[in-house]
Order: sequence, then C-alpha cells, then structure tokens
Amino acid sequence: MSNTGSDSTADSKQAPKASGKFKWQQGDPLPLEINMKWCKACNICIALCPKQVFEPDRDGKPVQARPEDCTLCTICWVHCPDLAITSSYK
Amino acid sequence: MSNTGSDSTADSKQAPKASGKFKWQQGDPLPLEINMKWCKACNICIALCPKQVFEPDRDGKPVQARPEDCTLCTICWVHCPDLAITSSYK
Amino acid sequence: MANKLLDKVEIPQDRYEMRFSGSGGQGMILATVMLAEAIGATDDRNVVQSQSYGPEARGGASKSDVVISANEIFYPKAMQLDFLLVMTQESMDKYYSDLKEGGILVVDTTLVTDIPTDNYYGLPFTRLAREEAGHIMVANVIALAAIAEITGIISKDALTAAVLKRAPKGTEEKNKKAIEIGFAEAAKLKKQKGS
Amino acid sequence: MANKLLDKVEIPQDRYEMRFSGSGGQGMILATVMLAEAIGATDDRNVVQSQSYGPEARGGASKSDVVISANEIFYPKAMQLDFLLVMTQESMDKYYSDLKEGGILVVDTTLVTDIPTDNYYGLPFTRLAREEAGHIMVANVIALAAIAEITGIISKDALTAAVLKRAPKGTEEKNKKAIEIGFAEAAKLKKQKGS
Amino acid sequence: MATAVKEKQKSNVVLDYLRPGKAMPTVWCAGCGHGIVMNGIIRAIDKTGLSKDEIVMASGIGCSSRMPIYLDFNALHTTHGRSLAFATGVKFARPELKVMVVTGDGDALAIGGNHFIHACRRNIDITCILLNNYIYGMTGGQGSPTTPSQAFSTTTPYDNAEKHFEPTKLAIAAGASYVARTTVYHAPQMEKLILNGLLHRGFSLIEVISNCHTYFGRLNRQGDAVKMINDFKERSVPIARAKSMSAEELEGKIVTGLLHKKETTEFCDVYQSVVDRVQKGM
Amino acid sequence: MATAVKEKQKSNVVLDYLRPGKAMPTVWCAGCGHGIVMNGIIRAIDKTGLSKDEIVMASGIGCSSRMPIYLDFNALHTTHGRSLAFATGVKFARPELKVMVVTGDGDALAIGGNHFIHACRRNIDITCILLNNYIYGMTGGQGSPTTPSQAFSTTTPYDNAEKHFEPTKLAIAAGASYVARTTVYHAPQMEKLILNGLLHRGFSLIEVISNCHTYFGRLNRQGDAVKMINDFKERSVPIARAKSMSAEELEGKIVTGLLHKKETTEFCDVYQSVVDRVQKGM
Amino acid sequence: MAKKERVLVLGNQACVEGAIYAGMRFYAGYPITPSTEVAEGCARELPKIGGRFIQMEDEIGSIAAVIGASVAGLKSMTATSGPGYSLMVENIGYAYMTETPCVIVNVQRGGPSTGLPTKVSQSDTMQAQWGPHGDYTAITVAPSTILETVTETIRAFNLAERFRTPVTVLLDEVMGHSRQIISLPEPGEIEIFNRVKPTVSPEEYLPFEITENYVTPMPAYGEGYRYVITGLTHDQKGFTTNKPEEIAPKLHKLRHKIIDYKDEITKLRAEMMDDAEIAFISYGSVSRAALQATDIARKVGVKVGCLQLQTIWPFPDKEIAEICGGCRKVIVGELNMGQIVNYVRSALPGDIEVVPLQRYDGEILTPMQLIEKLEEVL
Amino acid sequence: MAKKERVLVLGNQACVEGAIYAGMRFYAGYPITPSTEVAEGCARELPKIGGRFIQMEDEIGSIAAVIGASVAGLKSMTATSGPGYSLMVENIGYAYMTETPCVIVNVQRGGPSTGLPTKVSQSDTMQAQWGPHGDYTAITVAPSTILETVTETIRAFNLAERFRTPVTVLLDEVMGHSRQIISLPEPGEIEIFNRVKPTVSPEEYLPFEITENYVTPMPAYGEGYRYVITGLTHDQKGFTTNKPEEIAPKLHKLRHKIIDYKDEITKLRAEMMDDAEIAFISYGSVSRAALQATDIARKVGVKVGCLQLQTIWPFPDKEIAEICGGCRKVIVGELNMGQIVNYVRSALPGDIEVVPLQRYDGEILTPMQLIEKLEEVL
Ligand SMILES: Cc1ncc(C[n+]2csc(CCOP(=O)(O)OP(=O)(O)O)c2C)c(N)n1
Ligand SMILES: Cc1ncc(C[n+]2csc(CCOP(=O)(O)OP(=O)(O)O)c2C)c(N)n1
Ligand code: SF4
Ligand code: SF4
Ligand code: SF4
Ligand code: SF4
Ligand code: SF4
Ligand code: SF4
Ligand SMILES: [Mg+2]
Ligand SMILES: [Mg+2]
Repeated sequence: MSNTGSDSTADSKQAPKASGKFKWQQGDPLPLEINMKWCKACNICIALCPKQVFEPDRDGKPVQARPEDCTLCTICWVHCPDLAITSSYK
Repeated sequence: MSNTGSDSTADSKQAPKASGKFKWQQGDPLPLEINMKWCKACNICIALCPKQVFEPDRDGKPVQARPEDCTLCTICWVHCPDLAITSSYK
Repeated sequence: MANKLLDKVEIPQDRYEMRFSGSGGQGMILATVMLAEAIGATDDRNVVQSQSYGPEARGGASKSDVVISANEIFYPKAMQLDFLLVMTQESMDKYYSDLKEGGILVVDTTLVTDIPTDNYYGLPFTRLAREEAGHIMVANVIALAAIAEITGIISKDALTAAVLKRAPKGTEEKNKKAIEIGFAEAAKLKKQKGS
Repeated sequence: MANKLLDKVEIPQDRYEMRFSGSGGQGMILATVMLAEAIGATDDRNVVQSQSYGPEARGGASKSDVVISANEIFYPKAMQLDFLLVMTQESMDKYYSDLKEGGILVVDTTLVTDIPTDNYYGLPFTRLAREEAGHIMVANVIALAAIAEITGIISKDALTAAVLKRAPKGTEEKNKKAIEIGFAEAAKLKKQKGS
Repeated sequence: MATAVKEKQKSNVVLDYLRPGKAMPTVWCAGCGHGIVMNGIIRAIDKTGLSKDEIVMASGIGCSSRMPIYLDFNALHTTHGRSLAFATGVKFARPELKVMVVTGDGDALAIGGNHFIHACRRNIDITCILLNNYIYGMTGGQGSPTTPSQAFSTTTPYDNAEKHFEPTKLAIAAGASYVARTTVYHAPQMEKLILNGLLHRGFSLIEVISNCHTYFGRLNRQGDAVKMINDFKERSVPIARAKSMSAEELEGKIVTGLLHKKETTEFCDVYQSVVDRVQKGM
Repeated sequence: MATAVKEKQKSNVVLDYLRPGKAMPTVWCAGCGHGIVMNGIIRAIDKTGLSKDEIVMASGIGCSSRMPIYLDFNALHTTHGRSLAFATGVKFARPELKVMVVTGDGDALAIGGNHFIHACRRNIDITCILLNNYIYGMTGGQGSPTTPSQAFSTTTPYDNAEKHFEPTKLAIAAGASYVARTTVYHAPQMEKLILNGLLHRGFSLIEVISNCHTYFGRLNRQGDAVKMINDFKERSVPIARAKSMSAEELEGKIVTGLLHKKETTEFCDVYQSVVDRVQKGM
Repeated sequence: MAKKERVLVLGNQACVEGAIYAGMRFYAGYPITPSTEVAEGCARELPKIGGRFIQMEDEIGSIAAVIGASVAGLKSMTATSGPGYSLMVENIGYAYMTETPCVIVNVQRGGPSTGLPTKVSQSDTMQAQWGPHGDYTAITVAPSTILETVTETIRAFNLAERFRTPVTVLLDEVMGHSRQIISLPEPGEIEIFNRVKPTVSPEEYLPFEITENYVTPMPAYGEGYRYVITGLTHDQKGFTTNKPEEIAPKLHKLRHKIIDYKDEITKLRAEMMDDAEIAFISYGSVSRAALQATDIARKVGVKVGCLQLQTIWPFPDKEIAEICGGCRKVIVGELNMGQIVNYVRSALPGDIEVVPLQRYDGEILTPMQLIEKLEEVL
Repeated sequence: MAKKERVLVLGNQACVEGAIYAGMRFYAGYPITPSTEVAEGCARELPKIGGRFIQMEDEIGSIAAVIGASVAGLKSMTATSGPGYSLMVENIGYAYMTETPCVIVNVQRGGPSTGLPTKVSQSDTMQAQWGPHGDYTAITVAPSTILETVTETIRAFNLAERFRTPVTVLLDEVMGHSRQIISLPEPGEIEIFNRVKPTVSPEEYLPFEITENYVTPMPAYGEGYRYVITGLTHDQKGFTTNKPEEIAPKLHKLRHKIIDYKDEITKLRAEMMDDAEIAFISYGSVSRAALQATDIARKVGVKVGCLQLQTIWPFPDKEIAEICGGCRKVIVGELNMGQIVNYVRSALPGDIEVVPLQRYDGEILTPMQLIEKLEEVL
C-alpha cells in the first residue's frame, strides 16, 4: 500500500493552531452546538479533540464535559462526517 | 509528438551489418525471390536497400537490377509488409 | 358477486409465518438465518427466509420473514403473520397490522414504548444485551432464545448449535450467555403471564 | 399462373441507370459523385447515387450506381442498367449481365481484355491518364468526360465545373486536361463507330 | 465566475450548502470518511466565492458518489464509472460553469478507468475529488483497483492476488495538470488542496484517502473509524519529506500534498480558439 | 512450453507461419507499416521455439487488429477495444498458453483504455504489441488518443484541440513490467524487443510506431510509406542517448528501446499460489 | 421565393443538416462504419456555427457527454452503428430515467456482433425499443430517403424536446451511404420545438413533475434551478425513493407521456392504399424498393399499396390496422430475420394474412423480390 | 442412499452451487446489487476446486474474459444485474456470433437505469432476447425457487454447451436474496452435458460447420486446432466473408440450431392445468405467488391452474397454446409494465382472453393480488 508521490512542491500543513484567545466561562452558552439528530455517535470528535472537551453520552454521542478547555480550534467540526457540530462563537 | 522514454537500460541496435560474404555471380539464381502476386508495389524495399539493388518495373514492383551488389543484408525482406521477399540463399 | 371469492378464501393454515423487524444494525436477518438453520438441522419442516431492505443501502428499517411449513412452501414472503418480533418503534408502527388475530407479538421494551395491544411478550432485549450479556450486538440472540422459549418452535440445543455456527469467532461465550438469558427471561415472563 | 405477374411487369422507363465499376483505388465513387453534382447543378432531373464496397474495407471491387429520372426516384439502386462503365476485368465479369439489351457499355481497354460483346465503346483510360494526362489518378475523369460525350447526359461546362469543385487543390490543370482528352477521344471513337 | 478567495469562514457555513428538502442525516455509516470530505469540499467551495448556481457536481455510483444529492448545487448523479464523461459534456457545453466530480476508487478506477485517463489527457477543466477507501463500500466490501495486494475483501477472501493502482501516478502519466493527495485526517490540508484544485484551470485530481471501517477496516482488522483515521495520520508523509526517502522507507506510507502541477492549455479554451479561428474564416 | 531461443533464421521462415487457406495478400494498403510489424512478429515468435498450438493471438478491431487472421495461431479477433480483456480470460484459464495481443492506438487506448491499464496493473503474462499509427486507419482517418495536438484528421479538420497519450508512460504508471518502443524502420530492433517481451513473464508492452500514409500521412502532408518510414528513422533516439537530452531536445523525437523493466510477480502465478494454499487448507 | 438550391447530399450528411437545422449545437461520438460521416460532418460544421464537437474515448462516453451537454442546455446528438449502440444502452436507459432529451442515430449494418461493417441491415430495430434494461417507452423514427433523413432528424429533435426523452433515428448503410440531389429546407420552413423552460420560481419548481399533459419544464444547469438528476428511481423533486407509491407513478409517467400522445408521434406514408388488397409494409431503405414495386405492379393492374412506417416506436398498431383494414394480405419486408413483422401480426385482425419477406445476407430487398413475393401471395 | 444433507441456501449461492455442479471452473464478474453474492460465492468456492475467479475492471471485461476462458476450454459464467447486463450486450452478441458457450446470470432489480438496486423486478425479460444488436436467437431460463436455481443453472450450462451459445439465467432480487432449506443434488444425480470435441483432423476441421443437427464440435485453444474466431460474419472455416451466399446460411444456423430444437430447450411447470378454466402464467418469483394463489383458489372450488415458464426464450408459444387450450382466460403476472404478455397474446387463439397483471413498484405480486384479479375476471 505504498503511496509515493512525485514532482512539484510539497504542501501538507496540519490543522491550524488553536487561536488560544477563546476562553469559555461558566454561564456562557456552550462553545459548540451539536445537532444530536444528525450525530451518529461515530466518536471522531471525541477522539480527535486535542483538549478532551467531550465525553460520550449513553448513546455514544458527544457531550461537552469540559467546555472551559475548548479553544475553538476547529478540529472537531471540520472532522465531523455528519456536519453535526457548529459554534456560535465562530 | 514527443515520445520520451524513461527508466531501465537502452536497447536500440540498428539492422545488423551485412555479412559481406555473399557475392552473386552471373548465372546464379537471383539473390531474392519476389512474390509478384503478393507484392503491392509499395516501394519500401527499393528505397531501403542500401545497395540500390532494385529498380521498379512498370507497375512499381521491384526488379533485381543489380543483383551483384546484393549483400543479403536482410533489410529488404524484414521490411516487406507483404512478406513478398525471400532468398533461397538464406 | 363482488368480493365473493375474496371473502371465501383462506390463507393456508399449514404455514407458520414469522417476521423479525428492527433497524439496520440490529441483526434481524442474521437472527432469522440462525432460526432457519436450526430448524433445517432438526427436522423435515420446510423453511424459507427472505428480507427486504430499507430505502437506502445501509441503515433504515430492516425486516426479515421466515415461513415454516410441513408442506411445499409456495409463496416465500409472509401473508399474514403468526408471529412478529419488533425491536424499534418504527417497525412496530409499520408491521403491527400484519399480525393476524391471535398472533404472537414479542417486543423489545428497551426501545419500543408505544404498543397498540396488551397481548404481547415484552422484554428489554437491548438493555439485557448491554447490561447482562456484555454487548449490545447480542440483543438479537437474546430475542431469538426468548422466542424459542415462548413459541417452542425450536429446542435450546438446536438453537445453540445454529447460533454458534454463524457467530463470529471469539464471540462464542457472549452468545451462549445470551441464549441463557433469553431462555431464562422468557420463562420468567411466561410464568408471570400465567400459562 | 406461375410467373404471370413477373412476365408482365416492366422496369419503369423513366429511369436512366448507370453503373461505374472498377477496383478500390480507381475513383469510381468520386466520378459518379461528380456526375451527379453536374446534373444537379444543371437541370431539374432527380439523381440518386449509391455504391457498394468490396469484401474488405480497402481495395477489392468497387461499384457505384447513378439513377437519373425526371420523376421521383423510388428505388435508389440500379435494376437494369442502361449504362455500364467497366475499368477492370473483374467488374466486367461481375456486372456485364446486369446491362440491359441495347444498354451502353464503356470499357477501359488498358486493363480489360476479355469483352463478351462487340457492341461497346473502348478507350484505354488508364493508359491515357498515365501517358497523356500525366497521372494515373485522373483515369476516372477521362472516363467521365468520354461518357458525357458518348451519352450526351451532361454538358462539358457543367461537367468541368463539377469536377473542379471536387478535385483536390493543385490538381485543377491535370483534371482540365483529362476532360479535354476524354471528350476528344470519345468524339474520335464515336466518329469511327460512325454515328 | 467570481473567484475571490475568502479568508474568514464561519463554523456553520456548511449548513448553507445543504440541499433544502433533502433530509440529513446522510446514508453513510457512522464515522464514514466520506462525510469528512463533504465537510471539506463545502468549506473549499465557500472560499472560492462561486455562487451555487455556477457549480455542477457530478458523480457516479457508490457511497462516495451519493454526495451531490446532499449539496445544493446542480447535481448530476450518473451511472457507475461514467461521471467524468457526463461532466465532460456539461463542461464542454457550458465552459462558464465550474464542474466538479466526486468519485470513489471503484467508480473512477475500475469501471470508470477509461474516462478517468481521458479526462486527464484532455486536461479539461474539471475538479475531480477521488475518495479512495481501498474498497467498494456501496456493494458491501469487494476488492477495488486500489485494494492493496494481499488485503482482504469479500472477493479476495484468501487475500488479493492483484496489484493496485496509484491513482495519482496514473493521472500524472495520463496528463492531468494538478494532482494532489491527502487524507481525511488532514482536513485543513484537504480543504486547501481542493480550493487550489478549484482555482486551477485544467484537470485537477485530489485523491483523499477515506475510511471505510465498515468493510475495509473490518475485513482487514484495522479497527473503527477513529482507529483508521489515526492510522492515516501515522502513515502520512508530506511530499517534501518523501522526496528524501527511499522506496523502502516509503513502503506503506501515504505521501500527501501537491504532487504535480503543470501549466498548460486547457481543452475548452483550445477548442474555443479553434472555433474563433474557423468563424473568422482562418 | 519450449522457449529455446533460436539463433539462425531463414529468410522464408515467415511463410511457415501463414494460415493455410487464408489468401494473401493482406487487406492492408500497399506499404502499410502493419505488415512490417507482422513480419517482425513472426520472426520473433519463430525464435522462441514455441509451437504454433501454444500461441494465442488476440486482437480487437482495426487495420492492425486484422493481423491474427493471417497467422497460423489460435486466433481471437474480438470486439473493438476489448482484446486484452478477452486475452485475460484465455491466459487465466490456461496459463500454459502464450498469449499475445495485437492492437492499434485506437483499439488499445481509446475504447480499450480501461482494459489496457488494468492488464498492466495485474501484470498478467500477456505480450501486447501496440501498432501506433497516430490515427484510426480502419474507419478512415479519425483522430486517436495518440494523434498529436494540432495534427489533422477527419474529425479534427481544423487541427486537434486535444492532447495525446504516451502509451508507454501510461503503461509504466499502470504497472506493466516490460515496456519498450520502436518503429517499423527499426525492424531488427523490433524483432528483438518482441522476442524479449515474449520471454518476459508478466505484462509486456511493445509499442511500434507504424505508418498509415493513407490517412495520417495524407492528411498531415507526411508523404508516402517510404517517406514516413524514413522520417521515423530521422526522429528516433535510442533511450540511452535520450537520457542525456533535455525535454526541448526530445520534442518531436521518438525514443526507442527498452524503456522499463521490473522484476515482480505475475498475476496467474500469484493466483495459483492462492489456489495451492487454499487446497492445502491453509 | 427564390428557387431553392439543389445540392447532392450524402445520407449521413443529411442527418447532420437536419440536426443543425433543428438546433443541435453539441455532438459527441465515436467513429464507426457506416455512421462515421455523421461525426465527420459535425466536426466540420459545428465550429462554424459556434457549436461543439468532441470525439469521446468510446460510445459509452459519447452518450454520457451528450446527456451532460443536454442538461447543460444544448440540443445534443450522437451517431453510431450496432456495436456502438449496444455499448450505449446503459446510458440511454439513464436518459429515459432522467427524462433528458437527446438524439441517437443508428446507421445500421449487418449483425450480430461486428458482423458486416459495410453492408446494409435492419436488424437493430427491436433493440431500439428493448436494448436498455428496465421499463421505458422508446421513440424511434426511420426515414427512407435523403430528404426524409433531413426532415426526420428534425422531427427526432422536436420529439426529444417535446417529450423529454431520447429519440433514436434508425438509418441503414444504404441510406447513410447514398447520395441524392435535394433542396434543403429553408429557415422557418419546418417548425422547431424548443425545450419548455420553467416559469415558476426555483423553490416551487419540481424537475420531474407529473403534469397533466406530461410536459415537464426543464431548465439548463446554471439557470438558478438547482436540482438532482439521478438514474435511481426518484420522486417529482428528483430525490431518490424506494416508496412503492412514488415508484409506480414515475414509471407510469415514462410510459404514458409517450403512449398517451402517440398521435403526435406516429407518422406513416401510405401510397395507393385506398383500394389496396395487398399492402407492402416496410420502413427505411426497404420502403424505396416497396414504393418502386408498388408503382410497377400498379401499372399492370395489381391492387397493391405501400405503407411506410416513419415512426417505428411506439409501434403504430392502431394506424396500421386502420390503413390496412381493407387488405386481404400484407407483406412485411425487412432486412432481418423478422422483427416488426411480429408487431404487425399483433396489430391486425386474424383474417388478414401477414406474409414476411426477409433478407439478411447484407443486400437490400429489390423491387423484383417484392414483386415475386406479391405474385406468390396473389 | 443416505439421507441427503439439508442446508439453508441463499438464492445467489444456489446459483454458484448449480454452476459448480455443472462443471463451471471460471468466473469473471463485477459486483452489483443484487447479484454480488454470486461473485462472492465463486471467489470463495472456485479456488477450493482449482477453478479460477477474477474480478474484472467492469462488466464488459467480465463477459470478455468469460468468452476468452470458454474458448480456452473452461465452462465459464458471469453474473450481474440490469445495468451490468446492458454493458455486456455487445460482447454477448459476440458470443452469439462466435457460438461460444457461456452462462450469464441476471439477478433483476428495478429499472430503468440505476433504478432500484435493492428491489425486485422482472423488467429485463425482453432485453434477454433483444438487448444485443443484430439477429440471433437467445436461450433464457428462469427458475422460481432456490432448488430450481440450482437445477436451472445446471440446465443453462448444459444448453450452452449443447448449442454452443450464451444462455441467460434470469433471477430477481427476491430469488437472489431469499434462503431456503434444500438438499443439493448428489454427484451423478443430474446429467451434465460436456462440449463436443472434434474427431476429425485439424486439416479437415471446420470450426463453424453447418452440420445436419447443428452440433459443431469445438476444441479448446492449444489442442491442435488452430482456427480464427471472429465477430465478423464468417464462413464455415471461420474466415470473414461478405458473400451473400455465405452470410445468410451463417445467420440461418444461429437461428435454426435453436428453434429447430426448441423441444430440447423448452421447460414448463404446469400445475392443476388439466381442468383449468383460467390459468396464471408467470415465471420467476411471481410463479411462487401464482402457485400459492392457485392452491388457495382451488380450495374454494375455482378451476384455476398455474403455468410457470422455466424457459422464457425461445418463447414457448406452441406449448402454452397446447396447455392453455382449454382455458377461457389466462392471467399473465409480471413484475414489469408488460413484456411476455404480448408473446402470450400472440401464442393463443383470439378467443382466449389474455389478462395482464403487472406490478412495477419494487414489490412482488402477492397471492392475494392474483386472487383479486382472478375474481375480477371470473
Ligand atoms: C454498471 C454497474 N456496475 C456495478 C454497479 C454496482 N456498484 C455500485 S457502487 C459500486 C462500487 C463503488 O465503489 P467505490 O466507487 O469505491 O465507492 P465507495 O462505495 O467505496 O465510496 C459498484 C460496483 C453499478 N451500480 N453499475
Ligand atoms: C464498438 C465499436 N466502435 C467503433 C468501431 C469502429 N472502429 C473499427 S476500427 C476503429 C479504429 C481503429 O483504430 P486503431 O485501433 O488505431 O487501428 P488502425 O486501423 O489504425 O490500425 C474503429 C473506431 C467498432 N468496430 N466497434
Ligand atoms: S464527529 Fe459528528 S457524528 Fe461523530 S460523534 Fe462527533 S458530532 Fe457525532
Ligand atoms: S473546537 Fe477544538 S478544542 Fe474545542 S471541542 Fe472542538 S476539537 Fe476540542
Ligand atoms: S517491400 Fe514488398 S510489397 Fe513493397 S515493393 Fe518491395 S516486395 Fe513489393
Ligand atoms: S538483401 Fe539487402 S542488399 Fe540485398 S537486395 Fe535486400 S536490401 Fe538490398
Ligand atoms: S460502507 Fe464504507 S464507504 Fe460506505 S458509508 Fe459505510 S463506511 Fe462509508
Ligand atoms: S488505412 Fe492506414 S493503417 Fe489501414 S491498411 Fe491502410 S495504411 Fe495501413
Ligand atoms: Mg471505494
Ligand atoms: Mg491506429
């Protein structure tokens, strides 16, 4: 399964760094809106979040357990296959 | 219409050198047998023969006009598209 | 003369028609295949199994029918159900009306809440699978075992053999446990219902 | 009653049917196309041209038919030839029998040696092309011009215009010369035959 | 055709591009990588500033090929393997439209292999996004032309006796002028490569390695979606780094980034110049 | 399968391989390069020492594809473009046969492009001889996927707006393990490359540039057969020399010789090992 | 009006002339004898009028590109012969399902398989209705002269656009490769049907609406109506469906939009049928032999007529029954082993004898063969 | 004899079992719902018996490889569904022309086009005879139970080898995807027809000889008979021909080798037809509903019978007329918009009413629907 490339210039930046400015405070709306109807409990957001913001609920769907750690880094929503995550902060 | 190759070893010998040993003599059978029924008068043998052995007849088919110059170099018969040339010498 | 014929005809009584219904991932087809194989290995009854897929290739509603008869089975699909297993509310809503009067209804009470009759056998197969058998995947086998107990259609041994034949390697123990749970819970239930 | 009908029927006399035949490379189709266009440009007669290919895509026998009529032409192929041009022995052998009694036969005497009748117009078109017109390719145009002269089916001007329209660029002069040769040789021949 | 590249993008921009009336969720399995690609495609398109009306999204048949049904563009869900030929008709008929093709490894390279290489050859201005999950997802896990030798599938139950294509290599050899590869793990890179493919005039191929854990993952013991996606991360090597690596070192690796770009004429443009010339009587 | 390579060869050996009962001359135009290739193929086969019964020669439709009809082998004259798929069936069913495919640029690369790349990918032991005359001869001179940009054909009357394939490049990218190019001028080299292709286990492609003066030559003012053949000579560059030439220098040139050779496993062999393993219950 | 120019036109070129007259601006094709001159004509003519010609990699790609161009808004065509048509059937089925107008010309040669590339045949007639898998209703027209090739190709485009469906034009080698002096129709002389565009807003638009007269307006891509075109069975919005109550109406529409309007589609040429006791029924180049035979036989007093089917599919059974109602016998001449003859038999009451006359050796039926058969059954 | 083992078999797997029983040793295919399990079964089973399975790049390549393997000497098969069958028709035509035995399984789903991949249909019935261009005569068999799927697949191979022709097995989604407990036939229980090999020397051998009983021996490649196989029309030696006097006999052979031996090919299952006044005529999965309906209706005294066509092509018109001769009416049930019903109508005298019963919404006809129709026409 070797996939060797050839030619031309390279281009393979990883996900952009989190801005570091966002800081959720108790009482604020949660960082993310999660559309539970669309979410299929695939676990991707939970596993990829660099800050372990999520915990799975009984059905395996993400719950924002540690909203204060969220940096709005985009990783969870750009990886959600079901377009179930957005943020009103961004 | 560029045909550039790549990789591996080269391999592009030209037609082998005539043996140089064959020498036709008056009275011998002609160097070549030409199947006039198959020959389509394409002129290839005539044009490619390095010794100008052939002349075209009225229909453009090859006649061995200078048999004494023939070296049995093979060029005419390996290039005949109609398999019309053979030699009983070879 | 309208409907004269239709009024007279009867669906043949030599057929026992069962439907297992649920959603895509619940293993309804596999459960019916296991049941059919168990019967095939045991006696001379004829068995036909067939299914239909939901609107999309994956997910969606799933149903699988088994028809059992001592005679040649002509029509392979169910005509009037003698038995119905429902594992989701959607399938309850869709298929309940196909169950004939006096037919047996078995319901997964974990997921089905709205049941249009009082005459049914209800057990929380999914919850039992998760909590007692250790994996949600065996809910179908628990149901199957419970059905065997309730209907008597197949013996425990025959069912166990058929389940183990089809179960993926490494899941034997879980499946055996599931069978135990299914038989046991159904036996309890039967007693409750006072048979 | 057998063949009663077939005995009575007649091929319609309002059709003038011509066939040009030869081998693949002799330009028979092109010649008939030129002829058809010449007629189309001149008057109101209807003209249909069609051909058939030999057994292989290239080479082999080639024939092209032209049907001319003042009325609607139903059947596009010849039924009984009023005219036949043969450029090879093979086509002579194949098509001579299609020529009706009293039909006109024109023969390239360069290549055809065995002619089953005395009643024909013979001219060495291929030799004339090679030796007089400077290229073997215009044998068909020489034949066409000769035919125009012999049959009177089309005027020299109309023919010249049609030939030049289809002739490849750079060959105009050769073609004009070919037309001259064709008309001249045919005129000589007609005289000889004493018309 | 406006092609101002947007810089800022809201997280909910994806919702603007969903087709009204077509119920989400998608048919895809939970965690299917194809959804991540859809997410990325929307973001890339949004950045181009193109209007939805200007975009045609064609596809063939397969899980991947279902994508155009969900998105609010002119959708052409065609027959298996033929999307590039249909798209060629659309693009050539109306060159002012932006034509994209979403295809799978089976769709593009098995039954559709011929249209694939010919679209590359013509260098027609189509942006082709190839969702390579190494298997036929839709029909339940049969081997595809990218299924690695010795991998399992339902039609290679004793392991695969065939060798596999490298789609990007094929595309380059056939004449494509923009060729890139990435994975669903590399979502931001994917977005950027697709955006640049859309901005490129000529045939662009963006191969995205996607996870079909339901079949490829299960049959080859590669685990669930998360495990497969993390595995893509582990196995990836940016093209810049790959250049200094040996063939052995690259064995089993996924080289990512822009692999090939060539400035050359585009088919519709050249044909238009022929038309212009003919109409001017030249 | 005897494969002792003969050294001496009589000039009339070609006559031994003509099919009894099929009347020569061929259908080909006078001077058609395809005849020169047939001449060379016979000589190469003769050198392998294979018996006629062991050889299957498949082809599609086209002037080039007529060849098997004249030769005294097991002939499979199939449908347009499909010969490699038919040949795959023959070879895979009876791996002990030597299977050759004779095809044209249209047959192999236009309609047959998919089977071409997949046969390369599988590296199935077929010797494929591609007679590239840059045009569709059989149907009367339409453009083919190798017709150079800006060349004329009956379907590119104002010159060709498309780009062309390099078949050898495509074959290498797709996985062929023996890839060579020569021209009808280079008859002895052609013979040798074909011979070595026949001896190679795996998919071998020998592209032979051939003259269709009747259409390609006439429409592009390249003269008659002799002129075209001499032109091939002028424009050829042996691969060894080509390696030290720049892209500009190679523009319009024909690089000849063995372009690519790779030692790797062959499809039927690998499948057989699977069968053996399964039958042994492993 | 000035006298019309008279030109010598090859059958295949007549097809090109008709198509361009009808508004065809896109051609995609793959060469095949004996249809190739259609492609070559388009390659030459289309750039002159700003149209587009593309030679695709094969016939599958050709019909795909044609459909793509049609949904993009251009009237589109391809031409081929039997082997190519066989390759196209999957995507022709897609055009039926997606209701995409386009024209496919089949210049028939001898089959089956590669068969006889340079010889005439009419053996693809059944394929024109039954080639693609699944249920759909085909429209097929069949001219018999060079001028009719112009006019029937125009009619094919009109029908394709009117009914949003692929239409097949059946020619044959004799028609494609013969030439005739004709006058081409002047601009405006023949009415052209252009695609009906939606008048409702995009929100209200139903791309596969089942309207009362089955005319469903069709926008071009880029015109603001963004919808899904899919070969999967779909509802009126274009969304895929598996619901029995949506599936049946879709298939019903595909059939009834055609057969309920058969009168608009059916075209026949009846010559000397009024008092005919025997009729020749035929289509394509055989009709020319039949007309000739009729003409000849009438001259010796035989009450024979000639019925040419210019529409073959949907099969004009009702019309045939009407026109031939007074006949004792009909002779069905075809260049195949018997294809439409079975449909003629079904169309006529049992007391009218249906006599097949079939030729399948690569040559066309001659007037004399028809007359021989006539004599046989007199 | 020991009691036979009873196993639960999926319809598509039954097809694999039958094929292997018949001697199939080569499978080439391309996956498509709902036929895929045929390919998967072959991939699993063939290596075990030294056979060969290959997944080709598409359906065109699949049928090509199947034909190649057949001329190389192996009994060969492919399986597909409508879209794939459409792609195969060109090469199926090649198999007709070259008289190459092979078996093509079509597990039908809803059409046209991509249609309904997971839903049942019988809408490719006409395509099985008329899909490829040109004239030829098709053989098509259609089982209706899982066990019949085994036996009819065996019969398909026997017919293919006996008549040197491709044979289509028509299944449908319900048949392919349902399971039944059956006992597979024991070795020797069903007769297997193996290809007839030439007994003459290679010099005397005529690969396409027109023999009296139309059996033309066929050697495998490599057995010393070197000849030309071509899709171009050819003479008895296999050489291409354009001669009318050679063309017509070749086509004549392709037809008559089949229709002159129709008795060997036709197979029907007639149940309770002896005294039937009304008959259900059907094939495939509909026959199971028809048998059920017959059984039910007989119980209440209706004189109804059931006729199942196991051979569909060549159409068993004579046999249907014989068996249904005593009926007042026949009800033809099909999962399409009317395909064989037209042939039934042609087969029967005008005084027997032919009543179509068609369902085309992706579901199968139920016994009750048949009984409703029965009541309607009683
Ligand atoms: C002509 C035809 N052949 C086969 C199929 C069946 N089919 C549908 S999708 C598919 C494979 C899809 O694989 P891929 O393109 O890799 O997409 P994925 O589902 O993996 O995303 C196949 C074989 C079909 N629909 N049409
Ligand atoms: C399905 C199909 N499409 C088209 C054709 C027509 N056709 C026959 S040969 C040919 C092209 C041959 O070109 P090439 O392979 O280059 O061979 P050449 O004649 O140049 O040697 C074409 C298009 C056909 N026979 N079958
Ligand atoms: S990634 Fe999306 S679908 Fe998956 S668990 Fe998270 S929210 Fe749900
Ligand atoms: S935005 Fe980043 S940090 Fe916040 S939940 Fe998502 S992945 Fe975690
Ligand atoms: S090369 Fe052959 S065909 Fe050509 S002129 Fe010489 S002998 Fe004749
Ligand atoms: S053998 Fe060589 S030298 Fe002799 S005639 Fe031929 S080409 Fe000339
Ligand atoms: S089967 Fe595979 S490709 Fe298809 S939706 Fe599921 S995970 Fe994705
Ligand atoms: S047309 Fe061209 S390729 Fe065909 S035989 Fe003539 S020269 Fe050769
Ligand atoms: Mg895939
Ligand atoms: Mg060529």
